[in-house]
Amino acid sequence: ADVEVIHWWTSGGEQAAVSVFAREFDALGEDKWVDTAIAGGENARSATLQRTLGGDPPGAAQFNISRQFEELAEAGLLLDLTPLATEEGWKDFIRPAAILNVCEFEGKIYCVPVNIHSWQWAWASVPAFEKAGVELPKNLDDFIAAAPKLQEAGIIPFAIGGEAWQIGGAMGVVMLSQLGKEGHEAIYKDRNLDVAGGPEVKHAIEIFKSLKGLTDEGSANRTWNDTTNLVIQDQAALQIMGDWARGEFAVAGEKPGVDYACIAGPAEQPYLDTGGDIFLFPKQDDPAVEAAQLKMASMMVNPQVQALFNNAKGSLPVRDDVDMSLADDCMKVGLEILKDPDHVIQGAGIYLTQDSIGQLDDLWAEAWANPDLSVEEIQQRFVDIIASAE
Amino acid sequence: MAQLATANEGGAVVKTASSSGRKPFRITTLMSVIGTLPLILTAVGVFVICIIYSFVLSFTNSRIFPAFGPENFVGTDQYSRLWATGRWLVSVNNLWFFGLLSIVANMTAGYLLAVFMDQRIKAEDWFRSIFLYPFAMSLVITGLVWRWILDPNYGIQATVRGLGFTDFTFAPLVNASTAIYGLVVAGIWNGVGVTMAIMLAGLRGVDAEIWKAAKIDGIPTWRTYLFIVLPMMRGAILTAFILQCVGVVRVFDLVVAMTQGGPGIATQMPAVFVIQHITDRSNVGLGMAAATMMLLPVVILLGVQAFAQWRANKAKGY
Amino acid sequence: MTTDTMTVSSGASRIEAGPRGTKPKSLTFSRVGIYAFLVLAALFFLMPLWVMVVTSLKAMPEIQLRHIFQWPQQITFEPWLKAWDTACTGRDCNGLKPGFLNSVKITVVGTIISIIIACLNGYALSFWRYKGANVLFGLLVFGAFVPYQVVIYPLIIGMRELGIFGTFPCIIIIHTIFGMPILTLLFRNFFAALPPELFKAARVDGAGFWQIFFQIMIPMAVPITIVAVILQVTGIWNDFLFGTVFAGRENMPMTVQLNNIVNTTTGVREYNVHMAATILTAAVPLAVYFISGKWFVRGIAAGAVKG
Amino acid sequence: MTQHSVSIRDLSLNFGNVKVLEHLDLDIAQGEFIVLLGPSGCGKSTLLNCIAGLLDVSDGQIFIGGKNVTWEEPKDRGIGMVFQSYALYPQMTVERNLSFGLRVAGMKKDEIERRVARAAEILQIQPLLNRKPVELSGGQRQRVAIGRALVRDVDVFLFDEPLSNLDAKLRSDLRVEIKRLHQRLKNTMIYVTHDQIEALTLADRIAIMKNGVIQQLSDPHTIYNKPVNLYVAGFIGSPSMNFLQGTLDGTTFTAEDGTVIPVGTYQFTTPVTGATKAVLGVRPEHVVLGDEVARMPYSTEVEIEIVEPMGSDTLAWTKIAGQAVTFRVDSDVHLEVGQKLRIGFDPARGSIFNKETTNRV
Amino acid sequence: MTQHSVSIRDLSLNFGNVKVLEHLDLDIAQGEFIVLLGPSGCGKSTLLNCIAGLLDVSDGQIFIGGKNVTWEEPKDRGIGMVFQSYALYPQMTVERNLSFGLRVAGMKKDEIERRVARAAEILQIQPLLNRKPVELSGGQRQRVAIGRALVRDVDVFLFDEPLSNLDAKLRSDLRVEIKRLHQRLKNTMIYVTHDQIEALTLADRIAIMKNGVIQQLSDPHTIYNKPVNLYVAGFIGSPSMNFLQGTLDGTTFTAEDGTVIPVGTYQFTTPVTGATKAVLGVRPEHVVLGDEVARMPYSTEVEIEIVEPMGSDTLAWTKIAGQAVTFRVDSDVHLEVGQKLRIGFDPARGSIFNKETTNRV
Ligand SMILES: Nc1ncnc2c1ncn2[C@@H]1O[C@H](COP(=O)(O)OP(=O)(O)OP(=O)(O)O)[C@@H](O)[C@H]1O
Ligand SMILES: Nc1ncnc2c1ncn2[C@@H]1O[C@H](COP(=O)(O)OP(=O)(O)OP(=O)(O)O)[C@@H](O)[C@H]1O
Ligand SMILES: [Mg+2]
Ligand SMILES: [Mg+2]
Repeated sequence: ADVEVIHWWTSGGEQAAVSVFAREFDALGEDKWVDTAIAGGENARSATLQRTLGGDPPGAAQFNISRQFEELAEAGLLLDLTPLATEEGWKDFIRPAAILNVCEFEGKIYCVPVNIHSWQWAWASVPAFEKAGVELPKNLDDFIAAAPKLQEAGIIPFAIGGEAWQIGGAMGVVMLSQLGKEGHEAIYKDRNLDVAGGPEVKHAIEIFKSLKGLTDEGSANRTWNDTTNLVIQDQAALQIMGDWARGEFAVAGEKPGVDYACIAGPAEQPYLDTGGDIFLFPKQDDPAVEAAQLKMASMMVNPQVQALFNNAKGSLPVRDDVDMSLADDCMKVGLEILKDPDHVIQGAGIYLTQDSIGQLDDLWAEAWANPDLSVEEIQQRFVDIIASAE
Repeated sequence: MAQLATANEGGAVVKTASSSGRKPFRITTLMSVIGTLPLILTAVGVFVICIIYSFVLSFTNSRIFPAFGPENFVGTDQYSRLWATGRWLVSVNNLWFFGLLSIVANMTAGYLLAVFMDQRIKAEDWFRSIFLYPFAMSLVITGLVWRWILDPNYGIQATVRGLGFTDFTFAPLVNASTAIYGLVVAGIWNGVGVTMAIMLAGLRGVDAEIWKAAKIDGIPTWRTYLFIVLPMMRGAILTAFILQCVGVVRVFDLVVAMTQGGPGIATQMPAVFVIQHITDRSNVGLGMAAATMMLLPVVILLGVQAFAQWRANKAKGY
Repeated sequence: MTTDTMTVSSGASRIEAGPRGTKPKSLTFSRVGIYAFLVLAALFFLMPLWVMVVTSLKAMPEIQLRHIFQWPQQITFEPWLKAWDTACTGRDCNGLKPGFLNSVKITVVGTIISIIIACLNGYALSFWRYKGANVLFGLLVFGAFVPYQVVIYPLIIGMRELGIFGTFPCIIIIHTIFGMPILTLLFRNFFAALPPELFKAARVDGAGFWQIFFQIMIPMAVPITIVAVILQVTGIWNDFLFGTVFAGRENMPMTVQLNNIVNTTTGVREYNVHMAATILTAAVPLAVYFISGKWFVRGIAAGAVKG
Repeated sequence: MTQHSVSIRDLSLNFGNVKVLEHLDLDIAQGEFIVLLGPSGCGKSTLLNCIAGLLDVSDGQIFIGGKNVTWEEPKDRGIGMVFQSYALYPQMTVERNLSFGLRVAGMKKDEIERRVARAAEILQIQPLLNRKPVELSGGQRQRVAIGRALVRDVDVFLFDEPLSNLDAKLRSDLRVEIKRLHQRLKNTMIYVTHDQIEALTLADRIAIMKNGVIQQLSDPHTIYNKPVNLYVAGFIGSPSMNFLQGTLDGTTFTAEDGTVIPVGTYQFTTPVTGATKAVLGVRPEHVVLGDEVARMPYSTEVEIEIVEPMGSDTLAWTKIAGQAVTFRVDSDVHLEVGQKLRIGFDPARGSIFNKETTNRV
Repeated sequence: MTQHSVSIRDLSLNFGNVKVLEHLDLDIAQGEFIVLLGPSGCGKSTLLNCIAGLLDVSDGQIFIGGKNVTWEEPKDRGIGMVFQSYALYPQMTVERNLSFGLRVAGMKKDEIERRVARAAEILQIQPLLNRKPVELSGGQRQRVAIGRALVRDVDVFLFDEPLSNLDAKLRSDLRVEIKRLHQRLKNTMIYVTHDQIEALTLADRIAIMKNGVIQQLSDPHTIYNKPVNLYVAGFIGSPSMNFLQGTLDGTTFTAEDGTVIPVGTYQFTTPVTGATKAVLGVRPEHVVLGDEVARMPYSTEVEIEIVEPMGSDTLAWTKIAGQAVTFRVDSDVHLEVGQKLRIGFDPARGSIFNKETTNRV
């Protein structure tokens, strides 16, 4: 049967990755992968939700790791993957374990994680730092200390695009670099307001505010890859961006360690969150389609497919036993960190509703754009959001 | 009246039946109702029901999907949260500011262009097409291109600096306090052609003799345009104004494509707020509360107008 | 030019000294000003198009130089071919091409149906007003102010109940609904400005609701129909939101592919391809504007200007 | 009842609260040419539209050909209608304009052709049949509009100011044509106009309307010479009737300044007792000068104030008893402003109205 | 040259290739009331607009008050103009309508007030000064429009069909008012109309135009009684002049059917030699019946075809020498369709035209 898949993988690299899935699925037999690409996660997710509501759901749909689909599961609109997962023993090989927990709702599994992306990376232009005569920073405090020299050398110290999600993401990274796993979980998971109002958060906000002074005036509305391009061209020294930025450097022919450096954390003690993409399978009337959906789910976690897919996508696989010989240095660092569960955290999106995440994004965006907001005020509002989060 | 009596010689006839009886149901009325069935369905079935639906939803804590369970009703919580949300307040302010500025600017520019187009110029067709074509472009594209042009590193600023004016600064989108002007410029670029066309049609509809009278009175052309002709174009102005209002209230694509509401939340708009909350932010209840608030001014305006009309009709005796 | 005949007589002309004939048209200051203003305005309006065209003709390395107003040093039509034919929009790498026919189909059918319905509405509201018709019309105009997204959920549910969600008729109905307020307003104003005698004459002639509509009113409504066509073609062609939700997979319009090309968030941004795709997508409404711009103004004069 | 072609009984029509027509009765005989004459806004068109069925009456009944048609559709009433703005269907040729109604009714093709040919022949518009209305002159358009009523082969023709949009010359030509048409077809015609020349020349009977009420319904001669009230007297006649304000006592009329005008020759319709405020009306063409003055019951010496030569006659403005009076003389008579001369008139040819009731006495 | 208020020399005007006016000359004396009369499209408004400076002439000169104003701005020509559509500024009160031009010219406040007050007094519009145009009747609007010309205190008034939008009654009232205004102000007036009654009653001299050429420029009496050509003869007079086609030989006119009409009493302007195709024109009011017939050089027995009572007179249609003829009789005379009677006329009061040149002989 035909299984229509909605996803937002429309760029060159993504397209290659999604083709792996499609090829492998088609190769399984009579079933067929029907591709519906809609650029922009927001657009694609909306389309999935709305079509599901309209009674014309796709056979499979890409989502981010988050609580966005809880309600779909609650409403019984999703195919229950538990029997398949039990049979194939997903719990045994998918790691870190947290990533599968995301798919669990009231004891049942409703989705398939297919890759891991982490936000906690800083990308530095090696020539830029050399030109300014400073060492590559190991943490953010180092970086801020080195910034004046970079500026003197005519280099933009900190590259960022002014879109809310870039700012929010970067702030999350700054925050985690200060809080560590414990603090992170205390705030988002346990809603500990003391920690939220504590000195680590305050320092994180201070760093965040000083980063603002290190950007260029073109940052407003700049897309993230245009921003990355500044680092590639050595006009800017450092960008905080998720591991997907690696693809940009690769395409530009840059070599890790020589032309650019990836700094996990950025901190001496780096933590990585386990964002990434998942697929869920809306319930269908046709049993043939349902069978095909299960086949597809199984295919997606298949080790060979995982290897091919993640190599193409430049992301980390969801299981250990895959061949990642093609991975570059940065990726290998990431894989290494992921092996230690103590350094793996769950993104805020797991603990908070999309609504609260959005409120945080708004807060960081406002704090970024409005220098008049004091650190105390920002922190107070942060505490308020955490307090009111569901 | 004596003459009338003679006209009435057949008075014996049905004179007693002074009433002509009930008006029979006309097949044409039925046809009219049938013919406007799509209208009825749309007006009642879509707009009324949808608005009521949205209104009811705004009292629930619906997240992704509309939820009407008794446990979902949360009273006016969404409204209190809405008005405590900084971003919403900024959005509302922005809408007024953006709306007023862009409508005024659009109408002014549209009228000005129309006036210049009215000077029996050569190549009128060309100019008209040039002013109109942006309307054919979707706002998404408009936003994208203007983002480029206003980008300090690519666009006008960079180009002028490249010419040697290294101090030249023109980057409205970068600054939270000026970004909204960037939106206005792009909005005008997109929509002023239609305003111009409407105004031009209005200008051409003005009685030629008014022009002659003004010339004989020795009234300078610009004063004639401003003080005599402009007040005569109520229909054209109203049409353009309504079109503008609809566009402003719904402004979404342009903001998303140009600034994504930034820098910070400086260019957030109510429509963006609503749409984000009912889609990605998964808080339909709050989104619907915001949508209801957006419709409020329109309801008030229409209500006032209907009331005024009702009063006027009553005074006239309809 | 003097003549010596000073007596009053008809026939012979006695031209005297001083100005005669047409006032010499020196290229006056104001004339120059008018053209200067118009040309400047035109440049302002053309600037984005210029940027788009120029960018679409450059190769990527040249774009990275960031001189967005500069004519390409080396013209390449590659981006155009790519945008049309080979750009990837997800797994399929067929460019904009596949959506084109869908867009045409949706636009043509949607425009025709929505205009017929709006025309019918305007006609009925002008000539066959039944009780409550004006209230209905008021509600409709009110609907013009509702952001689309607000009414999407109920519409989805409604379409689901009708069993046509995600089909071609569904997207047509949606476009008809959202085009209705403005179009109905246009047609109503147009018909209201027609002499009512025409309608009366037709009634005396025995024509009924439909006969008057089809045989008398539709042929008269050409000017305003052109305005409606222009507005509706632009609106439907540029729609993205309804296309993704209501059209169904087989009927996805071109804008979905354009969005996929332009709004991809990862990977290298091929601005030249983006611009080429943008121009290609806008080509149809642009053509409509350039061809019928003259009638647009006339049509507006016929219908929209009278309050 | 059957002898009446059109009968209107107790007709009322309101637009909302505005009463345009109130308790109006009117009977029109078979073949009669009735003209509805009145100032703008008096309800002429409204009445015509009610007869045609284009407006729903508020109360009352309408009979056409003896049949109660109050609630019939316009097409079933056996009427044809011609409008001021011609109301030709702009996108159809003349031939299709004429045949539209017949085709709508599903009439046979050869019958349609026959009728169109006949109408075209009557109206002399055969060469125009393939043109569109924009290609016609005003007069031609009006002829086509009449043709459209003609082909319907109906008993009653309704005209709503059919000639108002035409220039004077054409108007008088078409007026004659309509008169000829009526003589030839002999069907009932109801004709609305505010041009009194049209009314006087065309009508068998004229209905003078004011504020939705018929003031007088009579043949043109009576209307012109024996107007029933001040309104009709002032409305009909151009230049209009001269009115002298004064008091009537028996057979003497005393103008406001004391001038006495003997009105013994006047035929009173209602006996007047005692002194009554009255208005004496004299038509400009009934004022005489020269030899004839001697034969008039009343004459006086006046000074000419304005002279208006109108080609065939000349109009002079002067004062009698301190009140403005115009009189008409043959254009051969040479008058000058400031000239003094003697004029006179016979009250028997004038009209006297009670000032309060405004009715003729 | 200075004695002329307005002089037009060799004026030509083209719209592109269309020549509307060609080599037109016209001299208007100080204080004269000139009416431009002609059918629609003959160029009357165009000529007026040229004088006002609203159109750029193609060739020729225009003098106003002895000054060459060919290239002057309208406001500097010393003219005021009144339009058919009134052209009042709709959003301004009457007072501001009157004063707007003066205020724009920067005139002193008390002078403006004085002028407005004077104009309002002359036109009797004082109570209307604070109203807006929409609140005025047609006649009041037209008065305000005249007032706007009045306040400009100019020598020359231009009127472009100022009364065409009014109904008949108002038209004749305002006509008299304009006449009075002229008598009072004594300034030059140029008045465009296509209503011949207006032309005949108002004008000192009438210029009859056709296709941009002045056909005849004379006082109303001459125009009416001695038209210079067939065109003027047919254009002036309502009902229009009867034309009999025939041949003129010496003092005998032989109609086409052989009927002989002696025209010995006619005063020829140009001697005619030999038999010439000619047209004999007789005005309807110059046809007599009854006793007077005997005194006429020509009389014949005719049958009445149509009778049009027009209130003050009656128009009858018949045939003389097989050609249609109308004649006017007093309304007292009772005529019936089909009635036979004897009528006659005196060719001395008629006009004879050369059929080829169409000029009067
Ligand atoms: N649709 C309507 N709604 C309200 N009032 C109306 C309507 N139609 C006409 N009237 C009013 O009814 C009255 C009579 O109008 P009607 O058209 O019958 O006048 P009329 O005698 O034909 O005038 P005219 O000579 O200007 O045609 C007028 O006062 C007019 O304002
Ligand atoms: N702007 C113009 N362009 C081209 N032709 C014109 C223009 N204005 C007038 N004409 C033509 O010039 C001729 C004279 O027009 P004009 O308005 O002077 O006529 P008129 O005598 O005033 O007629 P009316 O009695 O209808 O007002 C007409 O044939 C008209 O078609
Ligand atoms: Mg009427
Ligand atoms: Mg004219």
